[in-house]
Amino acid sequence: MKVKLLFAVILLLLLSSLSFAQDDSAEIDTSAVVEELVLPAPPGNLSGVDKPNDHGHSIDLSWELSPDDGGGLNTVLQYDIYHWVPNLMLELNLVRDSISVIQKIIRKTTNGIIEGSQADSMKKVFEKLSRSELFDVRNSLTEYVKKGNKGLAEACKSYPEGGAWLFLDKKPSGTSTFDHIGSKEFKSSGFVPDFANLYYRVDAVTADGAKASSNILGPIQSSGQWYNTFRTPVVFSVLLFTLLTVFFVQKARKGADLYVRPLGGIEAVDDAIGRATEMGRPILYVLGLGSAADIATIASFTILGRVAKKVAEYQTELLVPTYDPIVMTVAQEVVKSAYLDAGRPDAYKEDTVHFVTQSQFAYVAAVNGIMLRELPATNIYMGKFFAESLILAETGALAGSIQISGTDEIAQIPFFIVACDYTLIGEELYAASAYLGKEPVLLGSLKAQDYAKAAIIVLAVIGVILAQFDFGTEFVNLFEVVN
Amino acid sequence: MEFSDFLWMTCGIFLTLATFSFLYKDNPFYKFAEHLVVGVSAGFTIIVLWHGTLVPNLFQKLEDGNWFMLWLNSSEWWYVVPAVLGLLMWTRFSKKYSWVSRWPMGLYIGISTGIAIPLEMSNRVNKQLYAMMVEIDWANFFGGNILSTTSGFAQLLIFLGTIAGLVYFFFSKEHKGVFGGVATFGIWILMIGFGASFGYTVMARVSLFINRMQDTKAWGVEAFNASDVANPHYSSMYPIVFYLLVAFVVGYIIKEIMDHLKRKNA
Amino acid sequence: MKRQLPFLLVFIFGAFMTIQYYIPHESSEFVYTFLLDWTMIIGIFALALGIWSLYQVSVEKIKHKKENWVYSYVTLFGLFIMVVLGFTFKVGDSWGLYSVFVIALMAFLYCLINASIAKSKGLWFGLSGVALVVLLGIAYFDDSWGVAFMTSEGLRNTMFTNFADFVMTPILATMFALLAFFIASAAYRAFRARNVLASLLLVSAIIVMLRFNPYMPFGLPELIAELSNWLMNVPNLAAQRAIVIGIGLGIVATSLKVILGIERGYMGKG
Amino acid sequence: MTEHKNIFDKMMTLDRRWVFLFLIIVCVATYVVDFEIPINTEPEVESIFNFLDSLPENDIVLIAIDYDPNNLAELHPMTYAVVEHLWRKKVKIIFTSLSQLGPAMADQAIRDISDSLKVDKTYNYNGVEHNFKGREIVNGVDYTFLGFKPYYALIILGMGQDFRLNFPSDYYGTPLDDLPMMQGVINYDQVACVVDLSGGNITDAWISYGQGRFNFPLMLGLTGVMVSQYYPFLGSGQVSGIMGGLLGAAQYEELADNPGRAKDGMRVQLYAHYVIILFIILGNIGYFMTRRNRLKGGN
Repeated sequence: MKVKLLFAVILLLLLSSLSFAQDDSAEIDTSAVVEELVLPAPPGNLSGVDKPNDHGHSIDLSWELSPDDGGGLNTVLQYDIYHWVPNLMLELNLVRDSISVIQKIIRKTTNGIIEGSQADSMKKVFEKLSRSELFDVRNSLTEYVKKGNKGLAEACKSYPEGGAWLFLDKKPSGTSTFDHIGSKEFKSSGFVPDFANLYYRVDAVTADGAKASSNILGPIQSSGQWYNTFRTPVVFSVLLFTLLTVFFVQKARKGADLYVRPLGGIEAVDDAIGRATEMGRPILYVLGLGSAADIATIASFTILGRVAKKVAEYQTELLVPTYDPIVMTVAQEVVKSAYLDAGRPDAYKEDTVHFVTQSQFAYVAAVNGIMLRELPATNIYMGKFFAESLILAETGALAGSIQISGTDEIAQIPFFIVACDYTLIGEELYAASAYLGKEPVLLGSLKAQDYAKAAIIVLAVIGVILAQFDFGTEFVNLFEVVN
Repeated sequence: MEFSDFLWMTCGIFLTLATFSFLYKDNPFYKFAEHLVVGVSAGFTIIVLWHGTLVPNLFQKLEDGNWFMLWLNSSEWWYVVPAVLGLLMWTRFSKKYSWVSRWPMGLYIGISTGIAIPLEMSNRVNKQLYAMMVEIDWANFFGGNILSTTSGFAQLLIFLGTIAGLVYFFFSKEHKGVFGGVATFGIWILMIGFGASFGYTVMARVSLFINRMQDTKAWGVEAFNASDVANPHYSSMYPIVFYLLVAFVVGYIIKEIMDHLKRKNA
Repeated sequence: MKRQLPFLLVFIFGAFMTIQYYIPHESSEFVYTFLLDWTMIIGIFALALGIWSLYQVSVEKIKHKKENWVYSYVTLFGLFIMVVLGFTFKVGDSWGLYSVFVIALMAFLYCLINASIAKSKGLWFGLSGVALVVLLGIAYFDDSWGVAFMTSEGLRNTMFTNFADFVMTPILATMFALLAFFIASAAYRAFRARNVLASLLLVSAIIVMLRFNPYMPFGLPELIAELSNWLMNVPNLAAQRAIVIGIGLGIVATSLKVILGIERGYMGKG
Repeated sequence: MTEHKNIFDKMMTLDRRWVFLFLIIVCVATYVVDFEIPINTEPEVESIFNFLDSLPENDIVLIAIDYDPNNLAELHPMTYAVVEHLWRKKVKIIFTSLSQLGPAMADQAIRDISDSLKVDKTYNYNGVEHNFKGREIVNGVDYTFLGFKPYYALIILGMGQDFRLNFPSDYYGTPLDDLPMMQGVINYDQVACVVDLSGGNITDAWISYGQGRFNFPLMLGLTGVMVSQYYPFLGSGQVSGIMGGLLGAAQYEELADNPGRAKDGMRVQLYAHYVIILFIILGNIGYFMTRRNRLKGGN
């Protein structure tokens, strides 16, 4: 094992000495050629800061445009951005390359490697190793890179000796900023060490290839932050809203009487279940195409729970075809415990909630089939819906079912409104579970939502009035959220 | 195009027609297409998720470990954790231990709701609130045209419409008096918006059908492109297959009409 | 343990993810991406439950000879064919006995299903044994195709892509295209000027639908085009913004209720 | 029960399968039967057409085919209409394709249009008959296809200096200097205008880096959903004309009297929309008449 590691390192050093020569030649500032060309004026005053509110490994650069960009000779075509890296970085990059070659050999995806390339020669060496040997070499090389990366900050101190300028990117003329977003992955060749001295340079380049360099920026260090100040407005909103919710929930617990205005779609649910019982036909509940990670689907689970309980009491049949396997498992739990609550655990059947397929229109085809063959008395669509909303709702109408829908997908609301008997628009979907349960605690949170809306209206009105005056812009800017 | 490819294409056309037959009524061909696509798409999902996610995101992370060590000796051994959580989901196969599956479910729901709170607050509330605070273009209030979408009037209308829409969504206040009036204006704005976006979508939906017609036409062209030098495989089998399918479809339609008339007479 | 632990997990992870949003540091990001990876992997493991459910429902139908039970075979065959094709690939120039292998596999499956439901179990088990021998024989002796689980050759298997392109895609695209008809029938059925709201919906939809209609007199076409543009960009924008804000609050409220354990209806009890 | 139904009841409660049947018949008929519908042209498309039509022979236009096969349905008809119009008028074209999946598709389109140029045609637009003899379109004489290069913003800027900077040779590997039509053609200064057909943000680069710096007339062909967000540029004069979606393409075809895919599609679209509106009207007549009858009966 040690022998192999040694072997690999020797090989790498060999290769690195080879490619260093290449790197140097690639980096030439062909001054011989440049002399004959008309040099543009260099970009000025290159400055940079650690990118604010990020995970580190990034520097924001800015410079003044070259006088020949957009004026003067107007010859500047683009800016080339360079950064200085120590030799250790170049060496580590080679090790990273060989890791990726080994990775390719392990995964048998070496087809893309060009014959005669550096990767090809590495491939020839590594291919003779067995699988477990490959893993060993890979892991020790990874370990080597990991350690090497820790030494980068130290190596950077040797500037300007023992390193080279590396081309980063090019930007079209007229641009005067560049964000150098380095990788935080130590395995990636774009890795930029935090808390290490970094140096940058920007060249103005003309169409003929003449280059003029700016001042060298550095040393400058990047680091990650522990708080994103851009998101302060969101902190306030979330905190305030949480306090409102908790306050009204507590108030409701103490027994305050909370009025809620009736919603047509909600009241229809009870009638619809009664109707299904009378007709002796099942109820179809569609949870939509959302995964259990969508809050609309989670809201739909709680509605399903209430519906299932009533269904169990009335002894009607319930059909819940699902699109996502996790949604299926959660829905099974929900329905099962609803039957338990209703005191009829024996009436619960495993295939009440079943999986169909995870493909949008195949799922629709299957649900359409259920509607036309089982002829449910009521279809309830709650959750996330996309283009299929109208197909479902129209087929349901064709089968003569009463249809109640609710979604937070704005683009689909019109179709539900047109094709269904009752539709919960956007927010009403989230309110529905509180309405159906009539538990005071849940109604409390509705009250909080109302107060939040009132606050938004008040703030918007104040904001729009202040926005008309110059002194008001500061107030308005308080609300800006930058990504 | 080789004959086998043409047969596949014919199969696609047959399934297209079978699916369209749903518009008339539920029938054996639609049932066939429906059940087929459910199975095939489920199989397709398995394969795509296996090769696309399970292999790179789990198996390859643990590939240098050994099974007798439970992969704990692999270099990224912590990927054993999600695998174990995934396996806990499988306790649902048993009646007795199915409650264990609630742990990964709790984790899953916790993560997704936790992500949603600040993100949705920022994207849907804070950013929209900021967007509402515009400086209204008073100098260009009617913009020379009452239907201009950038004039001050339009900006003001958007602002008032949004406020009214918000008022409509109040749950704890009855829609009465001035409040009720604003809410009514709100629902009007909502309905106008819904109508417009319904009408706007019609064109895109009809395009989908045009696209199906084009595919069918391409098949018809393929069946008769004997003169096309591009197809050295051409044989008389191509039009025969074409006519067979056409005859079959026509035959089925005639049968349906006859059945219908019979029922009507009876 | 049964009841409380899941809710505790919801609270811990929910609270962590909420706070994580404000911490850009790489250690918080590492945990974030790792947790997202977890959810993805849990989801894939859950797919096995889903497929099992699909299989169960289909076999139940066959077993009890429920209405349309024959079609359940179509579903099962479609499912298993895709899985087999997705894990196999062609090695040489010809497919060899591959088709026989696939057919033998389907026959094996058919016999097994029947063995589990029919009365004469022996016969069906015998037959499935024969099919098993055939397919194992082919798998052992035929070198013209191979099996790959850890590499993705299966995705490029032409049989697999043919099934995807000429069986799955046409049906899915056609299901989508049905919308052209349903949008018509929905409009016919629902766009009646019953009251103010319905009339507003109706009128604004018709105006937008007429936006490119050439057969109209007196400069009406230009007016309608402009009006429809206005409807899309002014009232529609206002409506969307109001709904978006409401939905945002609804989502945050629901998530809060879930994390704080006020709303527990999504988790079973037994 | 059925005897009591009068015509208005029937209008109101028509089985929707009649709607389907009627719509299918209309769609298939309008697709199969080749007839023309008038298309109302809008000023933003007219300005593109008029500008291109006013170009004299041997002028050069740059057409950027910056979409990929996803947007083919909406944008391909524009390519066909514009290129054929220009070639008929013996205007030369430089093609670029700055979208990664675009070049193969663009190449196919160029060859298709070349084929259709081989036949004689007569077009009747602007009240004048234009007779065009069929001719062979020659690569390097009538057009140059530069192909794809990444970093579209830089390419757009680079072409402002010299086409040879980023494209020393064309898509087929011929050096640009060996192409007859490229003799003396250095940069945008020798190009009459740029037509950008795009389904994504390359359009923004053409506006800010191309038109903004080199000040050539820029015309856009966009997908239907993109159109509304680019109208402001039309007002500010940065963009000289916009074609939006299938409708925009159909308008160009109408102006050039060269009905093609877009008008075929619009024919179906228009009559499908008519059918839908017709049924809405039927339903409403039925609704009002039955309500009136009921009210009368009540009295």
